[in-house]
Amino acid sequence: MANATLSYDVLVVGAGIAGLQASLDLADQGRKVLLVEKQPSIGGRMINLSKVFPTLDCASCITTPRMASVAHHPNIDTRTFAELKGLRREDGRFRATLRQKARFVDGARCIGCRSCEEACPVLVPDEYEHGLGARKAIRIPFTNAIPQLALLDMDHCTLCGLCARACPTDCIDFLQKDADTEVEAGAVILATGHELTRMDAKPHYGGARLPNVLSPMQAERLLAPHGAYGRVLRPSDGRIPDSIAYVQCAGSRDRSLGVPYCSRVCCMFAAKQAMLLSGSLPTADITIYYMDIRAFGKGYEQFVANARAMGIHFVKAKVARVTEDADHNPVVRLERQEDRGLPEEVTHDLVVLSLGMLPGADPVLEDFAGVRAAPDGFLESPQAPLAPARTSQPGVFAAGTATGPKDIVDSITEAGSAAMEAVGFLRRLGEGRP
Amino acid sequence: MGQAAVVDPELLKAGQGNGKKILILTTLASSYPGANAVGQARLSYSPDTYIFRVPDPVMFPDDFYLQCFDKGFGGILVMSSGSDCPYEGAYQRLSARIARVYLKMKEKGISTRRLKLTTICTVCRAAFLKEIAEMRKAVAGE
Amino acid sequence: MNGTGRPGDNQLGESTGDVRVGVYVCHCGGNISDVVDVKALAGLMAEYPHVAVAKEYPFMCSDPGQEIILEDIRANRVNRVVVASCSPTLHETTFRRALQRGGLNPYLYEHVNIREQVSWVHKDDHAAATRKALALVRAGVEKATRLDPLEALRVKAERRVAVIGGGPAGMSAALALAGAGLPVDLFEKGPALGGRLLEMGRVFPTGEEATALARRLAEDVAAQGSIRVHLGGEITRVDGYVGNFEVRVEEGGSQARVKAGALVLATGFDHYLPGAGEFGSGDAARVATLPEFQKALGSLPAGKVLRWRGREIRHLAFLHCVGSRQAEGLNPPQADGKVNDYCSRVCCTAALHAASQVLDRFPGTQVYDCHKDIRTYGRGHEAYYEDAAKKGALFFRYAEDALPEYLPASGLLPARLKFRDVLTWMEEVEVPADLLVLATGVVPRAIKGLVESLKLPVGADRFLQEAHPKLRPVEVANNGIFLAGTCQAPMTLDEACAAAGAAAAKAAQLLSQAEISLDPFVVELKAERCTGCGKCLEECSYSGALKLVDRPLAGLGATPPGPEGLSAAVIAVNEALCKGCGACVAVCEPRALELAGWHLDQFEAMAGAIAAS
Amino acid sequence: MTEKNFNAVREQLKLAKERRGPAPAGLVEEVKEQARTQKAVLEALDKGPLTVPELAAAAGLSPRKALWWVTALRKYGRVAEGPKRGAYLSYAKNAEKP
Repeated sequence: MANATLSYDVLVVGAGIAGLQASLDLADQGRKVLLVEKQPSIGGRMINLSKVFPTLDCASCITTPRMASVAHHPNIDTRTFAELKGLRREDGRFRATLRQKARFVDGARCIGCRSCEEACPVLVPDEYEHGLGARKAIRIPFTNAIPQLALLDMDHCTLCGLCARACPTDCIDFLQKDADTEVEAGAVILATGHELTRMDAKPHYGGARLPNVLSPMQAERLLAPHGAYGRVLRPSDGRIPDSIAYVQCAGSRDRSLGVPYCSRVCCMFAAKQAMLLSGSLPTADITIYYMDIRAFGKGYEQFVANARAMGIHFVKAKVARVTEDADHNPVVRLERQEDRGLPEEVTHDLVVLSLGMLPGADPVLEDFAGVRAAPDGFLESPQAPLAPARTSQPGVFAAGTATGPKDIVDSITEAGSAAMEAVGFLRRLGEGRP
Repeated sequence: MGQAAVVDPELLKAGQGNGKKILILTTLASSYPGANAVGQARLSYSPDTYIFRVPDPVMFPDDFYLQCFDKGFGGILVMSSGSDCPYEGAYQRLSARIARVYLKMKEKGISTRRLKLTTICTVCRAAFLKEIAEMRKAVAGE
Repeated sequence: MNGTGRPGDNQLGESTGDVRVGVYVCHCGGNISDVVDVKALAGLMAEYPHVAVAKEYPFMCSDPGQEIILEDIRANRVNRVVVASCSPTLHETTFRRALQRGGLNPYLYEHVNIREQVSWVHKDDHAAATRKALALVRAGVEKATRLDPLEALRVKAERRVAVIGGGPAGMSAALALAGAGLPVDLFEKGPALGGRLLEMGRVFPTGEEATALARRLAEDVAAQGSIRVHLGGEITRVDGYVGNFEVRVEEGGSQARVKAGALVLATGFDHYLPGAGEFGSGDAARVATLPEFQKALGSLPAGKVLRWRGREIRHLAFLHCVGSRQAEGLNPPQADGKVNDYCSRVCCTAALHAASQVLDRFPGTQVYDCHKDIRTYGRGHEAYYEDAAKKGALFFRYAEDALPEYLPASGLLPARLKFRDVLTWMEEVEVPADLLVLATGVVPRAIKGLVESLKLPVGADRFLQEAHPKLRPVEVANNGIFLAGTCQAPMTLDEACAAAGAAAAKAAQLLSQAEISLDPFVVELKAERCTGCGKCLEECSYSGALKLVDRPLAGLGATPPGPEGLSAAVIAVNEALCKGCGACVAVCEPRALELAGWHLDQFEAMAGAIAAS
Repeated sequence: MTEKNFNAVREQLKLAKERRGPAPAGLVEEVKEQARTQKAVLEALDKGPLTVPELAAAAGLSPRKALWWVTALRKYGRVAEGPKRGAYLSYAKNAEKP
């Protein structure tokens, strides 16, 4: 190889809250970290939330400072819009192939001014708003994205050139190509996160088919301080909803979906969203249909008690299906468990399906020497009771939802533990006894 | 990109326009980035507003506010970090201090509407604009 | 404009020498210059007092832009720099580094935001935007002329960590720290390492023997030469502050003192002990707590029916939420007058794990489970619930508005648990219980001495209070003290071990260098101005950051003579404990206290410049 | 100020078109359709603020589409939220951008 391969102490894959925290916990100990994120911004799912339970801190308020610390840390190199394409072990170190996806923008020259975005004539449903809002074909991914660099979605570009003409720094490069690079590292932390179960995983719940049946992330964007609509409206016609229902376990605790486990966060985010909804729509009726309320974290029980006290209805019921009437009002067919369980139908303005968590799709794991997934699909942690961050491969550690559903605080804690495992591994490596 | 702005030098030397100046005290952790978010969203507010950033406005003594009124500021908005303030007890101390400043303002016959303590987070764009609009009204009413 | 002219203030040309400010206005490629007349701005600033040069440039942050500043430092003897451009959150560090490269102290820099807070928000009125930018840049120059060079604070730190508590979390933390190369003192008040692991039976989700895990951890600890284990000692006091703690421990009749740069608290939990008669407790043959049952379960020989204290248990009932999720007005209050309104997190899974083991090994025993909610949230936990249900356990959900009632055995009737069952439409049921197992919750271990000597924050639930429940779960407000495991909240074993790792990570970061580097933006004292009035002490939230000390009088001009004329009280600042909020600055009339980098006279001058613009 | 090299942009676009081949299927039609819809929406709002159902009727869109359009136009400063009317918000056109 003519090119010298960049070398790091630790490669952290995934820049959600777990990856950010693990990187900081390593870098603050003087370790050199390469943080790789496949999305165009760091921040993961947390930066996309409205507020967090149980503190009701605004999610972007408390995530952006942490993102900024990572971005400015002298010991952390960050690559966004980059994917891990391969990882192998050689002479006791890990070698990774990274694919830098083309942004079609020169990152060194872009000043984040959005002139290109203003000029672009193509509107595309905005993935950051989960389809509720719109973006341009070239855009800064979202207001507090880090880095503040534009990126062009070539699939929606007509090559009209208006963006290039508007750019004050001539930074748009329509000819940019994906580029692979090799890096090496002594240890690896996988913070590859999670996906949600598909909206149509339970077709009888109407997800992805009925316009007023939303995913939890769409509901977050309804509630976020500068979300798609800037307020809570229902997507079918922009009406301010008066009756909103949550269907719990709509993607968890269900063997038929291959998700027999509990997704851990849905009870709490439903209670949180319900509280926020009742704050912005004081007269609205809000109901949570649930099997068990799992408010097990610190301060969570009291949080749910507050939600009940605010008048949120918690109804223990089995939801059979969700249909809609002629005005697109979702109709929930259910059996209450606290009453004589006769089937009944309740009409709401808006229904949120509390989807479950699935392992974050990461194709690399398939050819990833020695790192196994458990039968639930998440990374196996064979030494779980005492060393939960260890995977089946020495030197590769896991943090956050890579090893199963987890809330933010548990992800942060585990990230610290993964960082310490990596530090210990590096020292043993240095002493020649990995 | 538009034309580079050229402003008549007389307009610059003419001092302020019609409005009295509003001083806005913001925190490094919350309200200063909050003010930036307003700009990032290309929203707009009155230009007679001057933003200072400090670790926490709890550092300003009572006199600081009174002197600013003496110097000619029409209003002062104190945008604190509130409950997510990184400093223990700072918000309580600050609000106690502002309460004392109110008493002194009353003694001096300065309308207490010209000073307001509020909390602004890093993405409170609407609240930021609302506070400025309200303070503008308060200042104009003088 | 020349400051407020208080005697002794940072008068220009006095302590700062010949002040020569360089002002640089950025166009931001049109983002600023389309709205603000940058040429006029630079032109007017060039005439402003103390400004040596004022320039405008399309991209100040670019390499050629920074080079302009470096050239002016070299050739034009610029010694203060003001850049008017985007938000300081984007490029303040960029320009501070440029100053450093040019040989200037990086803190002799002031950043003026004329993009996010001027051109982007006032684009419809170019004159007003330019006027505002001018006023802000003038204010920036006023501040810059009053800046002092700053150096990062350094506190010498003991490169050693004291871990208090020798259970799984304490041992894990000690191992992680030793793994990172830090020497550790591990304190366990019991006779052996292991803590609660020594009495846990089998652990979920792997089903391993808890004592075997404890042994493995203890062996790993023993194999680490850098961990000193203190067994059976009583910690009598802990003093000090970040970098410099001292743990006093009484070991075998003698006092030992151990120095440490950081503390990891792994003081663990206690099981909730039911009150006398609470759900039949006290009837030892018929009512057991879940921890008692778990501990004994492993050693009970398998058979058709479970035998407990000589009796056949055909009907075994578990009751959840004993000592947890208590409701005011329903449950009798605890010793401190409050109820335990929190969820203990681990008991649902532990109960179902036990139920599933019973159903496996004693197929003739009927298991009943009486709960409010089943909270088998963790990885593999739900499987115990499914397994118990599949093997025939019957589940009841008691109504939350009344406590289940324990009915003792009488005549031919066995003991029973009576409640209204939500799942059968609020019917009143009586569940037979030859043995009733109370799934008791978790309460924090009492550590009053530590809490008092270290002034540790304690939450309403009596657990130690983390700095932020979401983002900083293993830190407390006190610098240098970290929380590992169940002293902070109820946790499973793997969660406690993860928290231990996270706490170790924080301690290791703190002690990664011989000196702890602290932000320079703390309170600085001009001792000659201090009158010893002590008002600042009342204003300070950080215990020990400020204190009154005796100083010899000579040379303290502002201090009134003491009665004996020998010494007077003055304030001393402990920079390691100061967080730099500035609350004390506001009440210090003689201005003896100032926040480094954020002096009041700077702000007064800035306000003056803006008012005069 | 950087001197714009429009020729360089043109040259790049030509090469990019050669490299990519024709624009993704339907994209050009879609963009044209978007331009028409945007015009229809803005023209409908010329007569004064409208709620989403009113706008949908005036511009010949489904209410769902109409909401998506006001959301998009609001984000890019062409439309602003107006007063509430019943259970709906109204939306008004912003003054034309310079």
